[in-house]
Amino acid sequence: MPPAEVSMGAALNRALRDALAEDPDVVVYGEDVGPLGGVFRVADGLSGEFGEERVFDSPLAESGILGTAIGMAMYGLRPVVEMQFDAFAYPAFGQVVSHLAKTRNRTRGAVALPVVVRVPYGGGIGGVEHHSDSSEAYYTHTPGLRVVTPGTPADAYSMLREAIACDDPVVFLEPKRRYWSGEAVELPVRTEPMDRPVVRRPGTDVTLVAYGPMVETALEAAETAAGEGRSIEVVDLRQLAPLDDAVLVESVRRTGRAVVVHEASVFGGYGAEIAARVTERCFHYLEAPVLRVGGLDVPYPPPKLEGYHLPDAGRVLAAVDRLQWEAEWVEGAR
Amino acid sequence: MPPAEVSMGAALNRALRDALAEDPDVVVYGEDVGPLGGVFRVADGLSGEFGEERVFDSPLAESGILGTAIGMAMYGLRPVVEMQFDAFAYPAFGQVVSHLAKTRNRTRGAVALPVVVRVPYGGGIGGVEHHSDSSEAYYTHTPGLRVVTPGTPADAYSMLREAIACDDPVVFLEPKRRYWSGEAVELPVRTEPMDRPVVRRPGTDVTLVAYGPMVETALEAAETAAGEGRSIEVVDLRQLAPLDDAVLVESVRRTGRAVVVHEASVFGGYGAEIAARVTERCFHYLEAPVLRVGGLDVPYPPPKLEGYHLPDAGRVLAAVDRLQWEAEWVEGAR
Amino acid sequence: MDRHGRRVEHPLFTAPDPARLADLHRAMVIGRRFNRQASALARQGRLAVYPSSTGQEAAQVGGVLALAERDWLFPSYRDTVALVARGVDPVQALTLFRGDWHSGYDPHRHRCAPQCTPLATNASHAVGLTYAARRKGRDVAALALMGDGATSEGDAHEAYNFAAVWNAPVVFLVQNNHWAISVPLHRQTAAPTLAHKAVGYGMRGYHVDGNDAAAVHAVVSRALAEARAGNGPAIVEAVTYRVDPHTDSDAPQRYRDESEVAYWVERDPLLRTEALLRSEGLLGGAEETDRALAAFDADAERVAALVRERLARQGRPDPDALFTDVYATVPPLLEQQRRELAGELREA
Amino acid sequence: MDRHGRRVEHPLFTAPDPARLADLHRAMVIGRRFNRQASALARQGRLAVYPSSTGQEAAQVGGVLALAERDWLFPSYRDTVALVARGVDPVQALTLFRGDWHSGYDPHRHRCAPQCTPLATNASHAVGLTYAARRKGRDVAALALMGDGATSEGDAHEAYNFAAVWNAPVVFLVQNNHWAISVPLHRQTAAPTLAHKAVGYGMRGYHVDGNDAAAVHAVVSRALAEARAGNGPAIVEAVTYRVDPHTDSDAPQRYRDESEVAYWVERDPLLRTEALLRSEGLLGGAEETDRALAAFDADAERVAALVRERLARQGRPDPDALFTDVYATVPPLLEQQRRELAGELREA
Ligand SMILES: Cc1ncc(C[n+]2csc(CCOP(=O)(O)OP(=O)(O)O)c2C)c(N)n1
Ligand SMILES: Cc1ncc(C[n+]2csc(CCOP(=O)(O)OP(=O)(O)O)c2C)c(N)n1
Ligand SMILES: [Mg+2]
Ligand SMILES: [Mg+2]
Repeated sequence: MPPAEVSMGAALNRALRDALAEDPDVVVYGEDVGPLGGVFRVADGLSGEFGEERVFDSPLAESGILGTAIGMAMYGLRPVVEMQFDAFAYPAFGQVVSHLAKTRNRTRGAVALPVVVRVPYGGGIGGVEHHSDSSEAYYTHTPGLRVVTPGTPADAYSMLREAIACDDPVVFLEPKRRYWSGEAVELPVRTEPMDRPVVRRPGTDVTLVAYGPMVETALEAAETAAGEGRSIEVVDLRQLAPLDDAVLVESVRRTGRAVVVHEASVFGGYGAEIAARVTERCFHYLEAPVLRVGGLDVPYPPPKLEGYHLPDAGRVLAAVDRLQWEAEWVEGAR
Repeated sequence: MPPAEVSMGAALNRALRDALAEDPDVVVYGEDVGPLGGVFRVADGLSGEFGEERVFDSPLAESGILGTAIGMAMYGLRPVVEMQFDAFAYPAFGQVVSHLAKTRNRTRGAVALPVVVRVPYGGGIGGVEHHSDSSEAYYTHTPGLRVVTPGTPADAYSMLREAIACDDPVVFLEPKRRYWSGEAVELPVRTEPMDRPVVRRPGTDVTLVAYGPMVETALEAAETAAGEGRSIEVVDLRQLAPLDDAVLVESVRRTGRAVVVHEASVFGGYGAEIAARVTERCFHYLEAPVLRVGGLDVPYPPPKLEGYHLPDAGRVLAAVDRLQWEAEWVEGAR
Repeated sequence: MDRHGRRVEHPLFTAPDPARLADLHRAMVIGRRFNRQASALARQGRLAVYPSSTGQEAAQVGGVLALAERDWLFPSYRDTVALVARGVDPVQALTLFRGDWHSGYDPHRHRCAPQCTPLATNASHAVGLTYAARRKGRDVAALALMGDGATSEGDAHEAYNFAAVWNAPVVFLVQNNHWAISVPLHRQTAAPTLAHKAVGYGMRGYHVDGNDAAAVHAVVSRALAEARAGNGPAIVEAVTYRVDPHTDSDAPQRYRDESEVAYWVERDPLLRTEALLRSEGLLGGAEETDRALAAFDADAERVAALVRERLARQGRPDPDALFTDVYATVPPLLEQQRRELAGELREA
Repeated sequence: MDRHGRRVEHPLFTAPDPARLADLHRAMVIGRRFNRQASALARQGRLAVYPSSTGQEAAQVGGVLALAERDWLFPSYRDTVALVARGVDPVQALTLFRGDWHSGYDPHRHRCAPQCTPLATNASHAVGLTYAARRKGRDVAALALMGDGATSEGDAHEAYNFAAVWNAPVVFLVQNNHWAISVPLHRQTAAPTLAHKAVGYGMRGYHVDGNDAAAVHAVVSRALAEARAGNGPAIVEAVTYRVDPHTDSDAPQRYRDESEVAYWVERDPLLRTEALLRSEGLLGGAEETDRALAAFDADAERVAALVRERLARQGRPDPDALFTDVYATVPPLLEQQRRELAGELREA
């Protein structure tokens, strides 16, 4: 019998449950993660199962949540805290940048902070303002943080387990529009270590770099392209920072073309790092510049307009088409 | 008689003074900007001159400072607030991203927020931890903010005047290590509009892109290179976001090579945007990949080690040397 | 008023006069109907979301009607009824929740800030605004609305403190509806009341029955008058209850007992003002009263019908709006994205 | 004690016993000498900066000596003397201000968090730590140090509130030294005292003469005992004064009057404990007392000499340290930067 479909939300829930069961030092808290199980129900049933000393609602204050988690980690717990939505993590930004990211370094390794900050992030769910930000660039530019984001339910499970077991602080970005995406998988599952990108779909003509919510979109684009005779390789980055670029560089050197896609605004987005780095490391292999597909450089739009902002397979393929497949292109561009 | 030397700090002070004198809606406040004149004395003498209704110390709370400035701007004032140091602006991050940057957009233009947020930023002054962050990437990735940084005293004066007069919110990054850098200039002065990069020094072989504290460093590198027979063009970006890339693209298409330099950590830094964008727009003109020179991907180091972190002219020139001037280089890289 | 709508005098606060009591009741009737209508539209998927304030109408209306025209209101997402009571077009007030745009009314026209989603962040805006008004020589006070949960945020603290130190004419009206989504008050604070928080800022704190529109109005009016007179800002805690789910996508059965809701439904704020108006004959004789109340109901129905109809008629927002108001003028790179999107749309 | 070091009894608080009073005085004598020494080194450019706590030794020492071994201390940048009193190596305690590294001691060894620069952010760390200790079945309390200015930060509020709601055994010791750099207290708060802030969290607030080491010790001891007993956290406001500039690069003449400093210098905390020890003969007869006090001075001189010498001897930190503790293991891209820097250094 093939394994049942598991949604990403259910995989995350199971990961929390298994971590709580295996390690008494794990605690889960934040806004509404107790009896309600979180507004996305990722903590569903956990406070009932593990008691409210281990899974509980805190006062409504993100900086306080982060700060107390730091204190707990100093004394040997492994707190997993939830920021209810991306934009509501900003009040905790000072604690994240000045303490969470730096404490190991400040103390020359004497104090590790194994804290996981779960952040439902990104758009596509028709949320009103402040409920759909893609904030990864703020964290990936901050040395000392691990920033990871799963693209599939199996990765969601495995990476969250790994994040909780990790001695570094992890910003765990959950692509909220994919909470309901399913995959047939037997849990518990362990996938590749989270610090390594994986090739989600092999291809030969162009490397499509994606992560989190855009992995599904990238695969959809690759599927469509395959029908049109173009072979797209999809690389899922998984751990955005610190980045291990080996898989990526190898892929682009092979295909000679690359597009990076994310939901966040393009300007100063994480895709810039990928484009700059890939170009630097693969310059003489590139047939065309690395293109970026992302959100518009505007505040996240209201629900009825978010479709114009968010990259879809069509936009990805349009970018692939611009990768100078014809020699004339080069001339035209001059 | 040639004009006297003016330091960047003095130029900023004069800009505040002139703005206060010309427009009764301008108010200046923050931590210690009253009688003390700010810890860098940029507000020196202003509270005495304009009274403590217009230049004053607020309670010690950055989010409150930003939030009240937003309210003031809603009612027609033009608040200029100071965040005492880069890292101490983080507690205000939520107000900056969710309100300051978005209010014009949220209200479809009905509410403009002409707020200037002055942030002494960057390192090089031997400051202990949290006093030397380069936080520009956090702001430049946030649509709705203008992010500017002057590289010279004349620009400091002119851009601050322009920022205060601007109807958009401006994050005004002051390169703190350059407060004491002088230039012979007659104040008041008006330089190029702040939203346009300028060529600080013309050259033919390579474009060196810099801003804020690194403008001086870039010019120093160019000077040294000139002695060695290499002609470096220095572009000072000035307004980092929204970026007008015309000058930059024109320059790189002409020189065929580019290096971008900043103090911030390279990974996910602002330089990635420049490298990605320039590559995309100048791909077939490039003789070599656009290289980035920046801080290490580590938390800002303690004073005695900051010299290893901060780019200097030597590192810039080393990057220029790696720009594949010899044909063999290409072969070696494969 | 007591629980049953009988008048109770208080030595410090002046009860609203009969006309004002009628206004309060009318605004609540409209507010309640509006809440019902909007909740229905959300269930039908015609609003993206709606955070209903059913049960809290007295607190919102009582507070808002205490403001002068020139004063400013700083509402949260929960306070659409407050906006309607302030005179904002009910359809424009729903723009946010329709998903057409982030805010649908002109803040300057009604002196209402956009509804604020990030908790407690609007409080310091209110403080700053009154500072600016004072500098411009205008006698403007502000009412900042927030929930019980929001008082835990650092932003609430900073705003309270700035207000007190600057002696700003701001009243912070905290609607303590007992829940912050699923989190009960005792997990939010250990203070005896939220009004006690005022002590730590050197300002006045008032604790008022938030289901008594007359009392809320009297207390907020007095707090505003004191604040205007230079006697400092205040926190007014209005004790009320969120009868509906947090929003239409909430699951309150997971965290609270129906009996708690029933307890509060019995204490419905509308029943109380109606009882007072009737028992004291403030709208005239029994027949006149019936007529007046029926007119309120009719007004409320008209508002609901208007909302239904105009919402059904409205088309999709124009995507070009995405680009026009990010900055004062559209910068070059954004202009390029605008052209690209226009091109995409033409092709599609 | 009164201003002149005469004993004053208080019905609620127990004065420290003679041995403890001697300890307090000794620690203050060392602390004062340390402050002088470090300030001198800063003036000579041998420290990057030093925020002296001259005048505040009683508040720091009184608080710290009230802690049990197993308890934790959460100091700010101002509290190096507190660290020394806690037993941290004085040279390691200066690592931050020497500019060698961000923190120089092992926090676990002395149960002292790294000195905290971003204001008030350490307060919630203290709350979290005690939560963890309780979960692990350990009876650990924490003392979080902050200044008067820091109480205005949202982080202070959030930490107070978490502590109260969680009933955490934390005492927040606020050293009200009247200034936050150049900003006087009345621009920081309109509250009658900073201890009043406790009311809004439902916790106890104590207001104590911060230049009276015995009083600070007694009050913090009691607050810690109450907190341990499950009676909740507390704010202790210790009223004291920052006699020196904010740091060596400050210009206090711009914002405060010398006469104010003189007023407080007269109320020097060291003079008071010394007067008490002498007048009550707590160190023995006059001669014994002189001898004991001279021994304290000698200890202090030894500490100062040690600091001078060891600081002079230390070399520059190894740049390789930049890379080793950013993550648990050095990730590939950082390893590459490490190699590049090593190459640069070899070439140079
Ligand atoms: C800064 C921030 N954090 C979290 C949220 C998510 N959130 C929305 S409403 C809410 C509960 C608010 O409770 P309360 O302040 O009591 O207001 P109520 O909804 O009861 O009116 C939460 C946690 C938010 N909007 N802003
Ligand atoms: C979040 C933050 N904002 C600003 C600063 C800059 N700063 C350092 S000390 C200080 C004054 C602090 O005053 P107080 O809390 O009274 O402590 P004291 O220095 O008097 O001991 C300021 C504004 C900071 N360190 N952190
Ligand atoms: Mg509530
Ligand atoms: Mg102080």
